[in-house]
Amino acid sequence: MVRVAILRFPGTWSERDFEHALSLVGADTEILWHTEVDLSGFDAAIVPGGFSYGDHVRAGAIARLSPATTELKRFAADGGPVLGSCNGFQILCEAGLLPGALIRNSGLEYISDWVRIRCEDAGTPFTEGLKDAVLRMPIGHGEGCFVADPATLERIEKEGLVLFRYVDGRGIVTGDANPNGSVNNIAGLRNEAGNVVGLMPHPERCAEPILGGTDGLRMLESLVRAVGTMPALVR
Amino acid sequence: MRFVATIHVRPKAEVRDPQGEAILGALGSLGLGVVAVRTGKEIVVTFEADDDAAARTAADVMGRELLANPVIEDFRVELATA
Amino acid sequence: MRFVATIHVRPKAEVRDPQGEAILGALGSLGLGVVAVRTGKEIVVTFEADDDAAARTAADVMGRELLANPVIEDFRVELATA
Amino acid sequence: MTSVPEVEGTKTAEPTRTDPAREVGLTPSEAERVRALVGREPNALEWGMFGAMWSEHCAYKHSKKLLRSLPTKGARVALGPGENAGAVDLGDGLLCVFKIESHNHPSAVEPFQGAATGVGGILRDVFAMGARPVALLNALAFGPPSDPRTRRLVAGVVGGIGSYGNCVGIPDVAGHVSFEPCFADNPLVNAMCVGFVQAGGLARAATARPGSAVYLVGSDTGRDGIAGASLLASFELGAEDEAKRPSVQVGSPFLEKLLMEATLELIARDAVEATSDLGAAGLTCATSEVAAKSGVGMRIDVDRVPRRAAGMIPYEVMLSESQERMLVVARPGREREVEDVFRRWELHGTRIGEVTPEPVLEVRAGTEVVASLVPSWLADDAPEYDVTEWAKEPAPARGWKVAEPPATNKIGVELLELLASPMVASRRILYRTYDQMVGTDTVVGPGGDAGILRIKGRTDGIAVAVDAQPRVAAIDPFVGAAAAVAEATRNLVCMGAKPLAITDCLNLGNPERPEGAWQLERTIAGIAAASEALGTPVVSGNVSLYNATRGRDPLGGSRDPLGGSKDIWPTATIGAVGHLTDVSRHIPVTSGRAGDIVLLAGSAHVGIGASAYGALIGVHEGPVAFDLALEARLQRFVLAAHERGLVRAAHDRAEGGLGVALAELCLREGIGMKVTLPAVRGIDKRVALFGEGPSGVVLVVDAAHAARVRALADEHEVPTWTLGQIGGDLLEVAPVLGTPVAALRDAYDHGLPRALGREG
Ligand SMILES: Nc1ncnc2c1ncn2[C@@H]1O[C@H](COP(=O)(O)OP(=O)(O)O)[C@@H](O)[C@H]1O
Ligand SMILES: [Mg+2]
Repeated sequence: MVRVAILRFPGTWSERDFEHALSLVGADTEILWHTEVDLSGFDAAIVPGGFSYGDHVRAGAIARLSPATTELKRFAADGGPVLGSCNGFQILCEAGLLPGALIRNSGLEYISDWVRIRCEDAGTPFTEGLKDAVLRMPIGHGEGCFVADPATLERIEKEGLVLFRYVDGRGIVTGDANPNGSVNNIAGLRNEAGNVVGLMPHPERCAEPILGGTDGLRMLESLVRAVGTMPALVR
Repeated sequence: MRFVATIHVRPKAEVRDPQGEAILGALGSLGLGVVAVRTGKEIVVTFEADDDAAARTAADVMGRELLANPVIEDFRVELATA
Repeated sequence: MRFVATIHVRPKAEVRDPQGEAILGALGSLGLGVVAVRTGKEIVVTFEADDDAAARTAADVMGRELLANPVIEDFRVELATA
Repeated sequence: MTSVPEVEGTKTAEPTRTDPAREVGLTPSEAERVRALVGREPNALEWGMFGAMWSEHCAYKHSKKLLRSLPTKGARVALGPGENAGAVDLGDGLLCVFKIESHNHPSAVEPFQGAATGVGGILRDVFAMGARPVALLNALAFGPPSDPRTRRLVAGVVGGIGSYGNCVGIPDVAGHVSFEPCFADNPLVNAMCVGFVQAGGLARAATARPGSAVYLVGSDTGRDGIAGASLLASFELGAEDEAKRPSVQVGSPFLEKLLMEATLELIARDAVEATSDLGAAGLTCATSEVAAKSGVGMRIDVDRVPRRAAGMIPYEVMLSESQERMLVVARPGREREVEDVFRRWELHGTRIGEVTPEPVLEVRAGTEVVASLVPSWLADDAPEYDVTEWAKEPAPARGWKVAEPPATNKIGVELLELLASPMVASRRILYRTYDQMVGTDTVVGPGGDAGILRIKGRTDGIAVAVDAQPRVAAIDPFVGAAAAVAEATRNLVCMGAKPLAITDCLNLGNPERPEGAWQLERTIAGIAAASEALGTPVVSGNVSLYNATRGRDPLGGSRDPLGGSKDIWPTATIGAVGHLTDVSRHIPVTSGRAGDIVLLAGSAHVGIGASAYGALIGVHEGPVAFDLALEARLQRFVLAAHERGLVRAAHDRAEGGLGVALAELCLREGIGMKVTLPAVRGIDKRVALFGEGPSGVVLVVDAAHAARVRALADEHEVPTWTLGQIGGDLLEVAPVLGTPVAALRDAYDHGLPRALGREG
């Protein structure tokens, strides 16, 4: 069975949502308190959404100093699959596991809504078979505006690190489809190796028909499939 | 010795400042001839250090490790003894 | 004339500062001898005014009317010519 | 997370020797009562404790007697009023815990923090009982949206609610917003929280036993809000606001989240024997209430309470209303475990004393005894006033009419105006800033007639709604309050849920004035009558009195004697909880399919006197009336029809009348309909379209089921009118209007942002 660690920082709130969603794809999960994180023996790690440390200083900034982040970096460097959603994405950026930063939404308000994102790369454990798929997912964030300096942005685009972009119903990148002012409509990224993925939307909130959608389930199913075929070394 | 460091954090010039933009819009309506607005944070930290040099180093660490994100922000330290 | 006002906004002394509390906890883990933290905002406004006196008045209006919440915050203006 | 006290802050003066009772807000006769109970002259701290505990906010002096007339029992009631929150039994050992609370005055003084800490307080009431909060709701009332003050209040209040709920991670699933001139100075901010707990895991305040250790956990105690809520909410807002301002409390939702997790863990481990949140009157209230309810005493040492400011005196510590604190009584022998749980959640928990057998609340500062009072004196012995002794119905000239309806307007234009009006238009720009989906239980969020939550691991679910009817209540507080109960429960029914129980928040004016006393009496009578008739007992609630403007017409004119009066309109906010045996089989929020039949069920007797349309054209007048028996039959009929699978969609007729109800049905999925108005003798077509009245539900049913639905209605003695059919892209109401659904959409979606000046 696939074993997935779900990290919990003070103020994290999507950990139980992920636990439930991952149970739907048959994964075995464990929620780990941030001071007690040992990822050896796990096949993947999730950094869920929430307001770690109340989002004080910057979203994800204080979590970066936690021992969990050190262990997460080790796990990622060893090739372990890591998914950060919402506050988890912010933490991955703050920790330097993904490039750029997430600042206050251009409208200054928290936004809870459904968006569409287009997947640009199937080469990560979370997006197998999803290239060019348009996924409908909920967002819930106040600091989801992705920014990067021009050089970094150029590198991100050139190396194909953009994993998801906000798009309209036809799958086209438009200003109206962008909920938070993110540069180039960037909704999610991967690292160079492809094992670390971050996105602002919440796949765990759309894993059952009764919640209005199942596109998030496709990412979690991808993980379970990918882990099953991963080289033993990494696992 | 006890020191007070005021650490000023500002978004880099090339990074968007949505809050500053909003304030610019709002101040515009007050008719005060405002042409530009940038927003920043200041964090006033009271702390113990052996001497001035140690205090400055400590304040720099605070700025670098936590208070400012080098990807988008710059910071500046003002140091005083308490 | 063009002026630059830096308007420093801080929670009043008796008002709780949860952000400062969180930073205190975080800086504590860096082992830097931190004993207290208060946080504030600074807003840098570039604007036109006829003279120094007019500029000061305008900056005070900005602080009072928009930038600081008088119920829980105090503000202080630093004024310079651009 | 403790700091060395850095600030002195503003010292809060203890009452002086000259007239301590008056200074803490007690009347001369109340002071006499205190002296008689205590048998000596209390000291300054003791006066302060009495002042806070005997304030209107804590003691319900003017409402307690009347509140006893509310029906509070029922087969599904697991816990009625008296604890931090009430509870209903969902079956198979699961309880649904819920309560509503007001934060009107704090929000008037500082909208963002006032509203935020209101959410914090209601969350603590629910998790203090061991229930995990699963949903938040809020009911708000503001002045005219064109008023710049209203815009600031809306931004602050909505921002504060969102910032707190989002950070703690509790979804907002339903709400209510009114805009009426009478709320310009005194907004209403009512927050409701719903949680779940296994019956065996319910925690109580009434179960502390002698010898047990008492802990204070959460935020350090500061000088913020010394006796703030207790006093602020117990008088009218007035010129003294400025002086009261230092008492603004700032919330920390981050700390609340940790406090919630720690409290729930301690209760789940059964390591504690009693818990209580610290709200109004702070430590004084929590210690005296836990002790009084448990029939024990308590000895606490204020010197052990962690402080945020230097030099705080016992008076300040005992009356501080610093947010995010809980009182926890550990089970004997479990103290280490309790401390470990606090530590693990990175919380500051301190043992401040112990429970004692003799019923005395003894407050020490080190070795010195600084207060010694019997807990029940504070918690139970405040006087009760019988407001009916001076209640007086005001002169009946309470209606007003500026003009006859301007007959020149096209009805289609009026419908668009109504849809775009702040009374009716979509609230999406407000609730979009509240997280609606965290927790992954939200099946239907804000925007439907009620919110729906599933319960993981079970097939059933709940529906929740909150409503208020101030415009009706201004004419007749009895009918207004009853109509609010009916609307909240009818909203549940429109989602296919069976109403179980309600919680009520009474927002009223000054009960010491004859009209205020009368309004209080009639409002409670209206709730009692409706909850009796509809079978939904009251399990919890809150009373907020002294809501008043500063005695001037917020619109600056004298046109509207009601909006210009000193007190707000008497507003009962009703939160309702209903049950769905199969949550996947709720009535969906849909427009229906082309060819479906549109019916009106219930009553077609409507009027524009207390309607949104009336407000648009300058009419506000009675009479208003209510047939509660018909309402009960209507609700039973809709549920019966749904049970038989006959209902495709349902929507209740509310603000804006039938016309708006039909338009809102079209807007759900952007499908039109072609209907005619119900023919009722003596009702003009405008009134039929825009008039309001209780007991109206629009049903959309498959054409093949229409006859069965009508027969079922007949069985329930519920009148029905067949209005027409779903289809096309116009809302056609023959012969009065035909409006493209796209035009309805524009009016409805952009009405509120335009009214608030956020869009051109
Ligand atoms: N209008 C009301 N209807 C029914 N019960 C009420 C009402 N107002 C208050 N109560 C009940 O009285 C008790 C005390 O209320 P309150 O002082 O608001 O609670 P808390 O101290 O937890 O804030 C609670 O059990 C509450 O449910
Ligand atoms: Mg309570």
